[in-house]
Parts: sequence; C-alpha cells; structure tokens
Amino acid sequence: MARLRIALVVVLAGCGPSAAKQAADASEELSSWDSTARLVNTAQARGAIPAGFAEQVRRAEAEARAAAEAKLRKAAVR
Amino acid sequence: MSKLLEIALGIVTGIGGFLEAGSLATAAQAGATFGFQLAWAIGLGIICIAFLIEMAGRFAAVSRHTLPDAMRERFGIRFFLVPLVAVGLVSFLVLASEIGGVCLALQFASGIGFQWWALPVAALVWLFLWKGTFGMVEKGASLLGLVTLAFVVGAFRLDPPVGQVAARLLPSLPQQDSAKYWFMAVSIIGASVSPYLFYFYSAGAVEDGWDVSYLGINRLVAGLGMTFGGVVAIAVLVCAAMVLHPLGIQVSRYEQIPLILVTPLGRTGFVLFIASLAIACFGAALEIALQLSYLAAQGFGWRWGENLRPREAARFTLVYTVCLPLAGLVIVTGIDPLKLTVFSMALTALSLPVTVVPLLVLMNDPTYLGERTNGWLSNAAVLAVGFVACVVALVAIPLQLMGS
Amino acid sequence: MTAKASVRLERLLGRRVIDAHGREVGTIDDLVAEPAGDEYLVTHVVLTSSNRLSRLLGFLHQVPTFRALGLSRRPRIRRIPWTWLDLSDPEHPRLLPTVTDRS
Amino acid sequence: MELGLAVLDQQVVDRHDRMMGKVDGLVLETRPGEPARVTHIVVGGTTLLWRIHRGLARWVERRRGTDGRPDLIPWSRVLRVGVDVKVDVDSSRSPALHWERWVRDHVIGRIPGA
Repeated sequence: MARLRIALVVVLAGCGPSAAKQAADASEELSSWDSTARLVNTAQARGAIPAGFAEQVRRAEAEARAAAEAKLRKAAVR
Repeated sequence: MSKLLEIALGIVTGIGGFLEAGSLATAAQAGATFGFQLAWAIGLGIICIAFLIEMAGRFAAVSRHTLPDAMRERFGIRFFLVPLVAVGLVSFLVLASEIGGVCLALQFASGIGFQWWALPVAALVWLFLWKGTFGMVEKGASLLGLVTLAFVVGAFRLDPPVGQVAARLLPSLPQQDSAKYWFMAVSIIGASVSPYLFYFYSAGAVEDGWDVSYLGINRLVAGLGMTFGGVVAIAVLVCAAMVLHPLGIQVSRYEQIPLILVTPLGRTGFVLFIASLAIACFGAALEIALQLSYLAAQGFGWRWGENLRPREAARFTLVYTVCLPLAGLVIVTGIDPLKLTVFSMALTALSLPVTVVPLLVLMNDPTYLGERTNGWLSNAAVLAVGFVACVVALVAIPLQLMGS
Repeated sequence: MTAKASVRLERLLGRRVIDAHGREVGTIDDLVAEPAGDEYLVTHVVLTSSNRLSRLLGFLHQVPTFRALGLSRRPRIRRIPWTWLDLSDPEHPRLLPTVTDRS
Repeated sequence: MELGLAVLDQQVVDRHDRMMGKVDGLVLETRPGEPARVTHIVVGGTTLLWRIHRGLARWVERRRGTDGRPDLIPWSRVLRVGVDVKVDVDSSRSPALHWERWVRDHVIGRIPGA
C-alpha cells in the first residue's frame, strides 16, 4: 500500500503541469475574457441583457483576470 | 389513467427532468472548449442511463422492492454500506450543486450575490417537500422543466452543421489539452449517469405501485425519455460550440453561460436561460433531497413515503430536513458553484463501479426477477461505460486538481 | 458446551472457523435452517473462503459479463453439519476435535 | 432456508403492515450435540452497529450503558417470511421504533404542519 502511494505521488508529480503550460493556460484564460467582454458589450448594446447582468459578468471578469495574472507572475518566477 | 397518457407523461418527465446543473454546466464547458467534439460523451452517458433507468423500473415492477431495500437484504449491512455511502455522498454534493444553480439564476435576475440565496432556496425546497406529494414533485417539476427546450430552439436558430455534430457522436481523440478533454468527458458522463436518477426512479415506481403490466411502459419511457432528454443536453453543447468556441471563450465562470442563449434568442434568451436554470436545478434539488431520504429509510427499514404526513414518517422527513440546510451551507461558504458542480460530476463518474455493480448483481438474480433478469447487452453496456469512466476519472481528476 | 445457551446469528456470520489443530477451515457465510413443526432448526453451516479477493471474485461471479470475461471465480462453498461446531467461545468458533480429522 | 440470506436484513412489518425496521439479528438457542433452535428476531438497538464495527458498538454500549433495548420478537410471532417479514406485534409500542418516536416527538412533530 505504502509503495503504491509513493508510486502514485511520483507519477502525479511527473505529470504535473509545467510552468510553461501554466503560463499558456493563464494567457488563454485572459484572451477568453477579452472575447467575453466584447460579446457582453455587444449584447448589452443590443439590449439583449440587462445592465445589471452585464455588470455581474464584468465583476466575474475582474476576479478571473486577477487570478490569471497572479498565475502568470507565479509561472514567470518559476 | 390510460397507458398512452402514462407513456406520454413519462417521456415528458424524462425530457423536462433531464437537464440540471451538472449536465448544463458540463455541456456548456465542453462545447466552449472543444466545439462539437465531446458530443459522444453525452451520447454514451444517455445510453448508459437509459439502460439503468429501465433496470430500476423493471426491478421495482417485478420484485416490488426498492433498490436500497433489496441491496441491504441481499448483501447484508456491511456490504450495503459501500453503495450507501458512495451514493449518499455523491448525491449530497450534487444537491449542493443544484442549490447553487438556483442561487445563480436568482443572482442573474436580481443582482444579489448567490451566497445570500442559498439558505432561502434550501428552505423553499424543504417547504415543497414538507407540503407536497410525490406526484407533484415528480411530474410538476418536470412539466415546468420543459422550459429547457429553449436550448433546442436556440441551437436550431444558430443553424449548426448537423452533419458535423452527428459525426462527433463517435468518440475521437483530442488534438491538444488531453488532460482537460478527458476530465470533461468523464464529468459529462457523470452528469448523465447520476445515481440519484435511477434510485429516485425506482422509489417512484414503488410509490406508484407498479407491477409487471408496466414493463412495456417502463421500457418506452426509459428509452425515449432519456433520448429526448439527452437531446436537450446536446443542444446546450451545440449552443456553446456555436457561440463561444469560435471566439475562443472558455467557460470558467457561471456568468459566461447565459451568453449561449442570449446570442441566438436575445433578451428572450436571457429570460429563458434564467428560467431554465432555476427550474431545472430546483426540480433536481427536490428529487435529490427526496432520494437521500428514500435511500436512508429504505436501507434501514424506516417508515417512508412522500405521500405520508411528515410525522408519520419522522426519520424519513428528518433526513431531507437535515441535508437541505447542510447543502445550502456549502453554497453559503462562497465556493465556486461551477467548480463544485463539475467536480461533483467527475466524482460521480469515479464512483460508478461501486454504485452500478451491486445493481447489476441484483438485476441478474432470478430470486428477484424470475425470468426477467438482464440480457447480456444491458450488463455489458453498463459495465463498459461504468468502468471506463471510473478509470479515466481516476487519472483525470488528480491532473485537473493539480492544474487549477 | 454443557447446557442450553444462546448465540446471535449475526455475530457468527463472517467469523473464521479453525479446526482443533488451529488450521483455518473457512469463514461462516450463512446458516441453513429447516422447519421442524413450528420451529426452525439450524442444521448446517455454510463456509466460504476467508480470502478477501476470492470473496470479491465470488461476488462478481453473479454478473454474467464478469463470468464471460473470466474476471470472477465461482465461490468455494462447503457445508458442514451444525453439530460439528464448538461454540464454547462464540467469538472464536472451532471444529470439534472429533471431526477435525474426518474433515 | 439460508437464514442470513432469507431472513437477516429483511424488512419487518407489524400486524398492520407498518414498517418497523429490518431484521438486524437472530437469536439461536444452542444445545449440545443437537441442531440450534431459532428463538427470536432482533430489531433495533445497537444490534446493527455490532455488525458494522464491533469496537464501535462496544464503545457506544459502554458510553450509554445500554444496548439500546432492541426489540426481541419471538419466532412464534413471525407470520410470514417473503418479500418482507410480517410479525404479529403492534409496532406503536415496540422499542424498535424508539428513535422514530423520539424524532417525531422532539423534532418533526414540533414543526408546524407536521
């Protein structure tokens, strides 16, 4: 059992995402939010979504951006 | 009630009751990230759940036993504890996810943060169960759930390449990001094959007093209801694939999901999305909370029945009375409901062998089913999906946890 | 065992039975009772293997798919008469010395 | 009849067909050199806990100073063994339903509309 656990940890550590992969993920996340913002702006301009909801998406965007940027910095340090 | 009406009602229940937080979130994420490519996972999940629902109904109609009751008497308490704990734990997490779904719908509509809604929503679900009857919970929620057909309308409005979607019903290997791909695949399968679905269905068949004359209805309802229900989930995937995928938008927050219906249907789409999310998740929360009560009561021999007055089935009532506020509290903590949902679905996939193999042992036991034991196809199909999903989940979940 | 005593069936199930030489005979899986007038009398003890893996394989043997794939094994079951059991210590059932050499 | 398979863990219903628990245990009377006799079925108390984890059951009994008073129903009161086990008793006074009554009187019954 103990040997199995050690093996598992080794395998998982080996498969863990590299710094480069993490950075790529984070920048993908940022560009995803760029597109989201554009989509929300168009929808709001069309009157398809209420201003309150657009505001909620922007708040979510800000939070997600902050997290992704922190990840980018961390990846750069590594 | 005429049989034809019952079949129709059963299929409607299947359609209206299919979509819930898990299938909605996983299909939207998959469509956004991988386009149509993961449609096969929904298809596979539907085949598996249709077989399981048919089995649960057949078992109830022929043996007059509910599943937990039969598992306890057939396997003894120690072995029964394994599926009991697995199904209970997974169902509880899914319950929290559904409450989260309702709360988000309310947040989108009102602007008040979702955490604030968690306890009121849990209380409202509780009130419906406290006052309601089984028929109301089962049929009422599903009829209202037909609003989720909005996704099918939205998908057609977007004019998707039907041939391409159909081609993706066959599994294919990912070109990139395989860790994410397989994690999403198992989450989708877990969302379709939630054990609460067939446990609830079996309890319902016993509550409604099914006998062998219902076997034909059961087969039709399981097959057609789940297939049409699955169409709704595929429609969600198509909407996300058409709206979000070309823009490179990945669904990392719930707030992005309404856009898949706003783009084809405008303001109506926004309203329909909120209604769909709220009703589908509320209906699922009712069913799951009730199923947790059934599970405990039938496993331990307590008096049970949603049609009894609460004081006539006190411990049965106690289970949902305790579980609902606890599940509400999970959401109050402010945990990301989308992450919670998707993770619960992956865990469901992981637990499939434990939840499905005991069921298959029962389904092959002539002491319960006489001549009507399972055919080779149902055994093989369910086992194949269950074990493959579990093995993939075993690899994909740790990878996903490390990635985020 | 001299006079009447009572034992609990549920606490016997799953117990390992050893013979008079301390060798393991198996695990108590069930008790067989026959009707006698208004009563039920326990006549036989069903023993299975004590090995966890072979019990799991025996469990899976009930699903035809596992049988077809060879991923299961027919459980090894023996029946012995109830009167062969020495239950003077109900926590540690043994075979009576007189039958140990016969079995 | 295999007692573990056919009787143990079956649903128990009283003479009015009201559910009162599962067959958590069976009492056997042993006599030297003769077949044992089934004397009682046991419902409730710590019986089930003994089967799940012996140490835990022992601990609970020591802490609470009681075995939770399971209902010992004489085998002569068993009316039938089939889909469930029907017994000729009135469950409204059975100790097997101690917790059901407790929950009813102290929790659920206190909520308006119960």
